[in-house]
Amino acid sequence: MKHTDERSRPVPPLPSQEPVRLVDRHGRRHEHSSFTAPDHAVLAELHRAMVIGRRFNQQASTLARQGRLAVYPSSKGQEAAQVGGVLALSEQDWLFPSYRDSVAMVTHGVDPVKTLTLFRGDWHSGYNPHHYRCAPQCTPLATNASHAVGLTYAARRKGRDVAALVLMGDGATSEGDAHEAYNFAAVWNTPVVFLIQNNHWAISVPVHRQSAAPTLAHKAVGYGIRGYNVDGNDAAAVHAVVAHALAEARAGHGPAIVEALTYRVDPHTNSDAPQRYRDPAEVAYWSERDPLTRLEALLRNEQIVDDGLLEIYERDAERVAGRVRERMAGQDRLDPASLFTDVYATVPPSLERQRRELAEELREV
Amino acid sequence: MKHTDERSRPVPPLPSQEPVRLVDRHGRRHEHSSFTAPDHAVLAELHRAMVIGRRFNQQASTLARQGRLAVYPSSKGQEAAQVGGVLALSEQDWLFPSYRDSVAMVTHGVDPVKTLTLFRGDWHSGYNPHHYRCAPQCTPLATNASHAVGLTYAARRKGRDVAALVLMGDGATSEGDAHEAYNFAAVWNTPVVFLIQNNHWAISVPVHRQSAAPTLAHKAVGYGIRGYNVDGNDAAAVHAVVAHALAEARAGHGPAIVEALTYRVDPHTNSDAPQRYRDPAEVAYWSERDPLTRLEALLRNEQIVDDGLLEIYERDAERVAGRVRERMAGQDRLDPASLFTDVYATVPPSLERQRRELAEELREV
Amino acid sequence: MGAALNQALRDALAEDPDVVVYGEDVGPLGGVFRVTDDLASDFGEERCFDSPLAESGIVGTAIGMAMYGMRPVVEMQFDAFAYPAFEQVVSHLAKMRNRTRGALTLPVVIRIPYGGGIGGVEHHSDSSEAYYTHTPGLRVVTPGTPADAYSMLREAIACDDPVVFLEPKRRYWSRQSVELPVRTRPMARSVVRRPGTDLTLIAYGPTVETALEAAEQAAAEGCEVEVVDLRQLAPFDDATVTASVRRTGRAVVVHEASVFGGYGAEVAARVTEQCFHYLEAPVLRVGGLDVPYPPPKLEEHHLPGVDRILAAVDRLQWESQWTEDHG
Amino acid sequence: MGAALNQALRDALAEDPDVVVYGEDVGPLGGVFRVTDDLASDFGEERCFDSPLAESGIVGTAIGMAMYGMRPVVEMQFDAFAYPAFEQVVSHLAKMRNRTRGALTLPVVIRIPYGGGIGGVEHHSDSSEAYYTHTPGLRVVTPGTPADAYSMLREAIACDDPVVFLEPKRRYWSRQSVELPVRTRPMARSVVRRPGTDLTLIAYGPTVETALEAAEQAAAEGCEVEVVDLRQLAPFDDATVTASVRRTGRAVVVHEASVFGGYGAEVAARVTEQCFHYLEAPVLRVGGLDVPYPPPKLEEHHLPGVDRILAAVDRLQWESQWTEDHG
Ligand SMILES: Cc1ncc(C[n+]2csc(CCOP(=O)(O)OP(=O)(O)O)c2C)c(N)n1
Ligand SMILES: Cc1ncc(C[n+]2csc(CCOP(=O)(O)OP(=O)(O)O)c2C)c(N)n1
Ligand SMILES: [Mg+2]
Ligand SMILES: [Mg+2]
Repeated sequence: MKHTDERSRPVPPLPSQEPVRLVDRHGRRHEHSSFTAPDHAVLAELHRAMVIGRRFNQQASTLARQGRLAVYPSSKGQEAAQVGGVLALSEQDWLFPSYRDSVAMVTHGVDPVKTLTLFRGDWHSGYNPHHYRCAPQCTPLATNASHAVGLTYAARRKGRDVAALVLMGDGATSEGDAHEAYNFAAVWNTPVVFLIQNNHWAISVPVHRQSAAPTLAHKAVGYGIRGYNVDGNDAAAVHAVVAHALAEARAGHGPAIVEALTYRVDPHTNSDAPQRYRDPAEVAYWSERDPLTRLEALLRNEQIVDDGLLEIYERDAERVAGRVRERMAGQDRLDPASLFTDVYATVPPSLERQRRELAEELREV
Repeated sequence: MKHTDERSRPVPPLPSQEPVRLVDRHGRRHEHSSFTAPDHAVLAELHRAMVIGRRFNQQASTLARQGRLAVYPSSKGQEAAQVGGVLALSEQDWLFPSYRDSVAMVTHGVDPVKTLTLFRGDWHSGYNPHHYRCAPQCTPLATNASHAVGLTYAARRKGRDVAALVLMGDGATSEGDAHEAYNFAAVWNTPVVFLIQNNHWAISVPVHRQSAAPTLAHKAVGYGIRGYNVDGNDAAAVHAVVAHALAEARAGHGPAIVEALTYRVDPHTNSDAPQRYRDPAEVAYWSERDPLTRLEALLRNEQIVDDGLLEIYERDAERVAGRVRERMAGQDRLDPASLFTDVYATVPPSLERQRRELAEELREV
Repeated sequence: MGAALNQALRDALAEDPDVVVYGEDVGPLGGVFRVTDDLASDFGEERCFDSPLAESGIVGTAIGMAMYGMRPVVEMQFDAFAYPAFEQVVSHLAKMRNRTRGALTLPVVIRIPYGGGIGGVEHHSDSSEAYYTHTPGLRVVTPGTPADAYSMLREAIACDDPVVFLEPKRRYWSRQSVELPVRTRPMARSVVRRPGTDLTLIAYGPTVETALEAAEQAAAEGCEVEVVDLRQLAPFDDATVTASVRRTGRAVVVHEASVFGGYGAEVAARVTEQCFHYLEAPVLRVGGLDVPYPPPKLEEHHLPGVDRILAAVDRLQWESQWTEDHG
Repeated sequence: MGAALNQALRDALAEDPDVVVYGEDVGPLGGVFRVTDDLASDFGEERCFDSPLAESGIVGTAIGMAMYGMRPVVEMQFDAFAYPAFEQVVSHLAKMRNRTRGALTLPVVIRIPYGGGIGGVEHHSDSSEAYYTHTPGLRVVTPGTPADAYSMLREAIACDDPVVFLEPKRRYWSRQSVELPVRTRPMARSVVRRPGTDLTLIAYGPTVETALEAAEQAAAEGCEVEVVDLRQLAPFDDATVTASVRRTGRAVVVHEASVFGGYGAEVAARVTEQCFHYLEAPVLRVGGLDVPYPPPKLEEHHLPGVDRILAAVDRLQWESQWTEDHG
């Protein structure tokens, strides 16, 4: 009988509380029984993306300080989690970022300037999501997670092999929407990996005030899916674990929750006051575990890259930063009439009237 | 450092997938390594409450069929879960029932007639929650779970030792509100036991379409709290497990999720059409596992009760049913003016105007 | 009108493989109102199926499906049970096209059985249209007749905008017979359901039938009432209503929701702006009391019935008198 | 006004041990707008603390606390982030007293920084008052001055009804100085902020200051505008407004929310009902466009500024002219 069979679902393997680590903080390889580091080319690519990401974070933070961006939520310190997760995606896969995931987006291929449209205040979302297979940056926490479930469900229905990576913060896991998305993904068995960047803080609220769980990855148990803990400052480990989870998911073995333990080194945004809630010693502790230093050490130790290549990475990063700077120096002409287009498929008469009125107002000024 | 300590929270013991059972379906005691059946007096009391509950379910279903109740969601088959849970409460504890938990409420001491006010359509909630330490029956699924967390939090702040039992269905666990309540309870460490009556169906939707979890009790892991599986048709086991969970919770060891595996034998409500979605064989299967038969067999086997006492229980049940019948036969005078009182602490002028207008309308008729 | 809605879903499923119908109990049970009756068995459970019980998740996944080219039609079991999805509806569904400058269109239909009059216990009779109509980016429609139920649901499913499709649940069993398929006027346009010269009764959804009854009774007393059925509440094309009120000079808006801050306020304010110099009296609103929806045994006092409408009609005639005497 | 709100919370915490303040980041950080600055350190984290990040849970637990005699004051970090709590607000908070015939009273205050004008990115500038004012059982209030911010918040916390306390976030930094504590008029009453004879400007929250500026400019051009600050939006005591409009014969309502289905519709409809025969022209509404709240660089076109208000004032004068010529 069905109702008895249901009870025989196996308990998925519990996530180990010890995060998967493949490279230690001194850049030495670390053995792991289940995961192996990606090959040299990928390791180099991870590092290159982090170098660009770090520079992008710096540049955007500077622009925010200068008032050229309305706001910028920096992910300095979290580059490994973002880059490691995104580079594990296949070409056809989608990314569902939050506001803190500009580096992930840039790595995923979104035009760096367009990732900043939201923060510059020109428009809400600056790019065509279909073009980049990247959903709009999401501000209402945890709300885009169910979109990823729906999108991958639709793709499967249309016979396409599309998986999705959802990026969310530790704080976002407290929202009901996170729960509903995990559950829908599990019940519908859609290929989604939920990558929780546990950066220890939700603005000023420490993670132990969000959850009493052994780890956030343990939430997976309650949905009958797999959970993984990974050292979020080890790009190789994040890549290996997310790649594995994506492969499992697309093979039909279910979605997964991956918790990447990392740290937000910068303030929440440029208008935050972290001295009010956290000890500078904590920042220092984590700065010693910087994801870039670590991977660079490995790459140098093992001669995967040399000074020349590292310089090229730096130059690539500078070019991205320069392009962003240039574009932000100017002022785009924003047409107020654009407020009325794209509210509906066609502009309804009532809005047409408002458009005319606004045009008249502006003529009068 | 705090952020590293946080990771060392222990994994709570996993719920066993085998539900705790203390009395088998033939009324024989069943050994369990951690739980023991309550004493004779409690066993007798459990049975008495179930006899009354069963009769109450029948009576209310009849009244609904006769159109004297607008609707009645019967819990026939679930009496052990409700009675077992409620009788484990201490005198000062609160109950947070859903619409299906009339039997729990009656057992908790709420006037049986007043539990039906909602279903009769006279008013939304028929009793003073403070008087019975029983929140209003809750229709929007999972929404009263966080109320229990807040209430027990407030009680602790006021120095009172109050725990709460929240009753919810398998379907309700899919709602974001269930998640948020579990999480708040865990983080605030409030003495709440969430008793999930997994009756296999959420109206027409089977539980395997709600969740892919090994058991619903496994959800506890993701909140860092304890989960228990219990045979929901074994009143002794439900009582033992809920009593244990309550004791742990009030001792400060955290809230718990208890999944009671049971079955809704009647339709969802009197207007449901179960033949559309479930196999009658399933109902037959569960009817053989009836909670009343089972406990009665034990009580008789062990001579805890005799025919005389059982007859008294039946008479008590008849008296409750008779009282309900009588009160439902009449028609209460409902004063339309009562629509306006208690919307606000005092009737605002705008409502006063509407009250006058309605009174005039009614005079004219 | 339940049968007409069922047929509309059926025809949409048959025509367009991208249409899917899901929600709570819409599969084998056919929904608690049986609007999706037999769809699961006839089209297979790939096309019509039960989802987990979580409204925010239902709307959220529908958004994701629509991002990938599907046309999901989801059901909220009752009006008040759509509130858990409010954030998804307001912050995503309504705004996605605008946020992305048209790159993402979300052809999602949210079907919501709404309103009272069926003896439902609390939380089963809310009229929530005002929450949605105040949210730019949503189309909010509600049919008043079975023919419109069919035609407007087809149009809603074909529409590239997200549509909140409010089904007046007490009209599910309406016996008005109708030949299907049928195509009525585009949903964006209001229609005059009954011509009249003395006063305009503005109604939508469940109150259309009530307004027509009231108009009949008023006619018996010599007052010719025009009844306008609004159909699409937002965006609102006020042309039909404005033309009518300019002719009749008097108007009453009727809805079930509480009057305060209700949709009728918008209609009254707008009609007044457009027709001020034609009005003989203020536009009146007849609707629910400003109280939580009452229990079944008291709901008759809340719902705007024929008598309450006629009282407003009378009052307006008296008011017009006043204008003639003092104006 | 931020400082006045902080002082109000401070004084309420000091006076009543049942008051607690919680929400996201209200503890050590003092809230993202610093309204709860230093409360956690001064009163201890038993009295002012950070909760998990889940708005429905925040309101739900506040309901439970209030059931047991506490007076929770919770903060939603921004307007749009209150939507996850919508079901708790509408289906429980607003209805609990009514459901239980007064046995349960819920003295909960939900503080919501609302409205635009601070260059916030999407979802950070919504004006959501219409959603709440249409929900019977809630008191919805919004202060327009620092003195009112203090006095009304104290009154809200002491009130036995649930109060949605809307804080006009762009006025947090208002430099108007005020001696605290202060007691202003009871929040249920509107006040005339500036007397005038020619026209009534009706405003609330963030638009009070804008309306006063517009009135100054109009005065320079010889038009004496009366400004009414509504303060408590629901339940609405229309006595002050009605008296004013009966005197001036012309009215304009100003708010930031989209005009369509906004709170201004209720005010316009109601004032018209009460004052029809005194009105020289229709009540006009000046508010946000019927579009999703724009990005920072375009928000100036959405927000009703002095110019847009003055244009409406002009139009009404022209309309009155029309009445005199043709009326
Ligand atoms: C639904 C919702 N509630 C509140 C907020 C306000 N808010 C923005 S960021 C933030 C903290 C998020 O923390 P976390 O999820 O850990 O992400 P992080 O910022 O650390 O990357 C809060 C409370 C929001 N954006 N959405
Ligand atoms: C928020 C919400 N959504 C939908 C409903 C409609 N509804 C009433 S009962 C029910 C099924 C509930 O199933 P379950 O939680 O298993 O409880 P049971 O009825 O089996 O006791 C549904 C969907 C509701 N009451 N509340
Ligand atoms: Mg975080
Ligand atoms: Mg169930």
